[in-house]
Amino acid sequence: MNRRVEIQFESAARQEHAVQLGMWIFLGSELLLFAGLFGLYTVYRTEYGLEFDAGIHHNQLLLGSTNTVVLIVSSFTVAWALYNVRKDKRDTALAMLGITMLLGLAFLVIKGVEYAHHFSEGVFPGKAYTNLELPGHGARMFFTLYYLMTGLHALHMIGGLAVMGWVTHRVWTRRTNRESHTELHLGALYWHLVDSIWIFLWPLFYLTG
Amino acid sequence: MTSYLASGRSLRSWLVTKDHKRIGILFLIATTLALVLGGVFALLIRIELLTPEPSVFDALDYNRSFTHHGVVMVFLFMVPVIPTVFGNFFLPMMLGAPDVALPRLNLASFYVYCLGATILLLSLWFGGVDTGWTFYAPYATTSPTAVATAVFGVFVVGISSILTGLNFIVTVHTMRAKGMRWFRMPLFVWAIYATAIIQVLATPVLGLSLLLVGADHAFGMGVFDPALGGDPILFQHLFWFYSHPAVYIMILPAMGVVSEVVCTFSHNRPASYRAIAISSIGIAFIGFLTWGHHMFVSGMSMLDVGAFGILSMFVAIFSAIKVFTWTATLYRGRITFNAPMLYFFGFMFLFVFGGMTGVAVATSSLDIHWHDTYFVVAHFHFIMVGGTLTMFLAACHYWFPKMFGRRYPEKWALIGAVAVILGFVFTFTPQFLLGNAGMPRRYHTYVPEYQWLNVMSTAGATILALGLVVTLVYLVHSIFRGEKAGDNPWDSRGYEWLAPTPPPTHNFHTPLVIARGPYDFHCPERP
Amino acid sequence: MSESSSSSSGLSYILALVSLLALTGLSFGMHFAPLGGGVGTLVALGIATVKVAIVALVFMELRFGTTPIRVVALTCLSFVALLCLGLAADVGFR
Amino acid sequence: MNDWLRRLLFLPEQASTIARDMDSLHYFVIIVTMVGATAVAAFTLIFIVRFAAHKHREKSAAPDVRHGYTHGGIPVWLELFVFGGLLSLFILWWVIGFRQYARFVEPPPNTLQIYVTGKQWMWTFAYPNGAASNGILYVPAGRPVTLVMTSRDVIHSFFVPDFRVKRDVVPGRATTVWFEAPAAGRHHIFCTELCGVGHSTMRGEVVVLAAEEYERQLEGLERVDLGDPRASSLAAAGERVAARRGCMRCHTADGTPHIGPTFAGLYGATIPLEGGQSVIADVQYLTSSMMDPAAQLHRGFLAVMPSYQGLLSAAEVGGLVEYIRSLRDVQRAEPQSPAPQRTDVPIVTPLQPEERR
Repeated sequence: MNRRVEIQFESAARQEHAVQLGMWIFLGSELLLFAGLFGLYTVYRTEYGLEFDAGIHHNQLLLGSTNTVVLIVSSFTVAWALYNVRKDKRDTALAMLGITMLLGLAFLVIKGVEYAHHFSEGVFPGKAYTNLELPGHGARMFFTLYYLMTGLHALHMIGGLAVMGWVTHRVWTRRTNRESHTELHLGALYWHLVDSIWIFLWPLFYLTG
Repeated sequence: MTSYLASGRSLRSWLVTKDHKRIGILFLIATTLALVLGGVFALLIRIELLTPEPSVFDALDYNRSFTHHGVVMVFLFMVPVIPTVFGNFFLPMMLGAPDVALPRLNLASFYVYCLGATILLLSLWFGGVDTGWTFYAPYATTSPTAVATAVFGVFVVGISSILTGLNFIVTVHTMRAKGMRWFRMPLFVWAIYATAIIQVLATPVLGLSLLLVGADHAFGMGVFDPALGGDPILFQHLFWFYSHPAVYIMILPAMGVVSEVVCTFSHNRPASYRAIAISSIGIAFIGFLTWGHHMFVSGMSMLDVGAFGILSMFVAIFSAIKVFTWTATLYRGRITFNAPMLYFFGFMFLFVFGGMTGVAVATSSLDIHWHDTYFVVAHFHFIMVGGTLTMFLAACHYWFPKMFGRRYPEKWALIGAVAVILGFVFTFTPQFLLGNAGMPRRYHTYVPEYQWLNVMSTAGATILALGLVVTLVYLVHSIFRGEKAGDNPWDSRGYEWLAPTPPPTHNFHTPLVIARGPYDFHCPERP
Repeated sequence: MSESSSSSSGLSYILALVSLLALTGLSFGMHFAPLGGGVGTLVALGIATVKVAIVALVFMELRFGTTPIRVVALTCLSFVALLCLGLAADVGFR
Repeated sequence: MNDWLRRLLFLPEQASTIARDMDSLHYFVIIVTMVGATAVAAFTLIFIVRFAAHKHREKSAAPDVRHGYTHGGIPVWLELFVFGGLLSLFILWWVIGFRQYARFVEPPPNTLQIYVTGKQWMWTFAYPNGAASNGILYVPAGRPVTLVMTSRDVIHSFFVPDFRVKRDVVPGRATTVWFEAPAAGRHHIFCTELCGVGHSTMRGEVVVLAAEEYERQLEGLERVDLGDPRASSLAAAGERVAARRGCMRCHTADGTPHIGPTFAGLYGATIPLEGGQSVIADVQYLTSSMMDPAAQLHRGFLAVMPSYQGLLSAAEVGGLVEYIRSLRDVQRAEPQSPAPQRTDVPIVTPLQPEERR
């Protein structure tokens, strides 16, 4: 599968397995990074149920749902790109990677619009929170967690976009090809993880009020 | 073939090396520096505590000293030291592999560690930290010191820890030599493997909670600030979700070294290989279920107190299994007594006493009196620091011939070991009694009746420091001037001793084919 | 790992996309259904779990993953659950 | 025996009713662990000496060829005995320890309540009769006392070694600790949770006095400064606090339904919560409802009350709680009646953070 087998491995299959396993472990620890925030969300929601409900209703369901669709489609396109690289269809793969990155950017833009809207209402995280419509600790905590979780997720999106850009460049220059596409595979795994986390953030912040 | 030490002598060849052995040596230098630094902070604390009233420092400097002592020792020395030094150096060799699975990541881990350590130490420049290594909110979020810098440093060091753990798990899964079944792996490998699991699962949670404290401190996020609706107890939950398993990150690799040392020098199979191997994994998982025993007096729910109390008892059983197995391994062995064995004896003493006092503090009602007193300080220094430090030193001596191709002076080593172990016991036994008497930890000044125990403790710390200095001096000297060592001076059956001394870059001239267990002393050295 | 056995077929990707979008629509629709707060939350999280399972099994090819990879995935998920439950247990029974 | 062991282990005097019990478990655990640990260390040492390599050669003990130099494993009965015994011992400790813990932590009914505030770096105490003291806590001998504790800033921990009691003092929450000191005496109070540069100076003293002397002492103390020097008790002072802080704009004292739950008959009642559970309106519930009203919301009432976190001193909180407690026997006009569901609630703007500090 790979052109080059590093000296420490006895076979290409072993190397491929090692790299994949390493990536999955990395994804696992990324997931546990979010786990702490999910834990905090669980606790504060138990504590401030009503105010969390109000906060969820305050968020713009339509924008959040659009973002969900955007990310799901982008997950598909990146998987489709990998599928096409394996089939040696470079042009389709490049197109799919391009769409993936555009969708990723669109996600961030929509997120930015939402943030801007929140800022205009005085909905800031922590002690900067000045919204009078939803006073109280619970609402403040809801939006603090909202900013922390979506913010950390957005940082991961930016990271994912950088990886995608690099992979696209490699596909473009034919260094990532049918025989050797580990980096595309790993990048795609990362992208799917970021998508998966959003799939959970969506009901938690937009849907279940 | 030239040895890894001789293959390229330029500084650059060391700094960009992908050889696991050289990375291990780089980590040895870095973590030893951390040990020295943390030790200096420890001595400063002990000097201040000679008198009940303020003497050398004011309260803020004292608080900075014990915070930096804790942070440096925990995050820069004890958590990384054995995995990154001896794990890096010997794990691939014990598996019969030419290197770790992901050598570039391995080097990256070293530089991430250095970066994190630098940021952490920069916090000293920006005014230090005075929150204790536990960074409890809301004090940590309101402290006027450089909390945000320090927690960011710890976060970066945590990334290094995750990368190392990830690398080791992958290595164990994919790099075993032909014939190396799971139950033929050396026990040190099992221990490092179990450690790596904890590192990967727990460190991200610590990283996140520290980042949140940093964000609370820097931007007033208020996640743990009751004035903004946060719950400070939640920080303790998140913190101990990592930091209790982190205790096992520190002690499991030490237990791995114990297994190697005790089998090699008693020339005996472990009394039960499977018991030691499986209990390592058991500790790794049960260790995650006991974090609440750090919070018995914090106002946690009664349900959690009960549950965490009994789970803590179970984790002690796994450690007990190991202790009994090691003792039984000595039985009818053919024991060579030398510095590593002396350290082994010191370990057993410290670990068993420390462990037993651990069961005592896990008893919910007794913990009420002991919590946050010097009893707890003495307990975790005995078990965690004593265990890790003695086994770090044992490993330095045991593997010294393989790492540097030379011998250390046995007489000096025994003197150093006696000083370290006695010094340790003299430092911390009085602290158990101080805790019983009720002296709280992190106290800059104290009531006069505690003074003479504190003076004894400081005297012990001086002996300990002298022992460590002696050890450092003769070991460094031996690296350059020691007597030449053969390939297997201890007559061990460990696979790492099959490599030439010192090992060449890719460890073995011909790929290993394993046909015997790592402790089969009835078999010839080369099967 | 050979190509033919270890990667999803084109059809499975498309089916996955369609079912993900359908589940998203369902979840969106359930938002307006008159369910109690608790039930609605459970349903939404249940649907999210199914969606993530589809992403993992098809897009991330966990179906073809080796045993260690599956163990890694399961362990990490159960630790997320452990952390959330541990925290909730304290607050719920305080 | 008790006293000898206590001195050997450097334990402080046993000045509370629970100290002796805790110490007995302490001796049991420590003696067993020390014997066990010594035994393991001794065995290790004996084996190292007995099976030294040079002795081996002298006795020319032929190694067991089948197993190398091994002993063929530990007999199963020994393993079962050791680990079964150890596990039962640990579980025994856990059972005793947990039962003791529950007893030490849950206050008995009808204790004397004293309100404690921890702040950097001082303890303050407010007594039911309206007296107050800093640093020195006066308690009567032979009577159980519950301390209701909260913090103004960071986490502190209230520790009296002689009583064997300790509890964290957490901002935004009320924690309790109880003890009964049988005899008069003076005892150290330490703070055991790092709280800043003054941590080690945040000490105090418990002064246990005979009952009549206690009363006399309290008379001599300053009154709690709740803005009313004439208040005859903490409850009376609390009534004024309730008026001054605007509590009575939404709550009533005579059982009449209003925007918030009435104070009449509230103390000790079972409160149905929004979301289905219920809670007993004890000190903890009342305190946390002042600090964080929405967290456990009385069913049928709107979440309109602002937080008083950081606005009320501990003495004021104590006063309010005592006031509500003094109304426990007043009948409610219409028990459990829902509040008027109005949307034009005359509220009560949330306070800005600067004001809170």
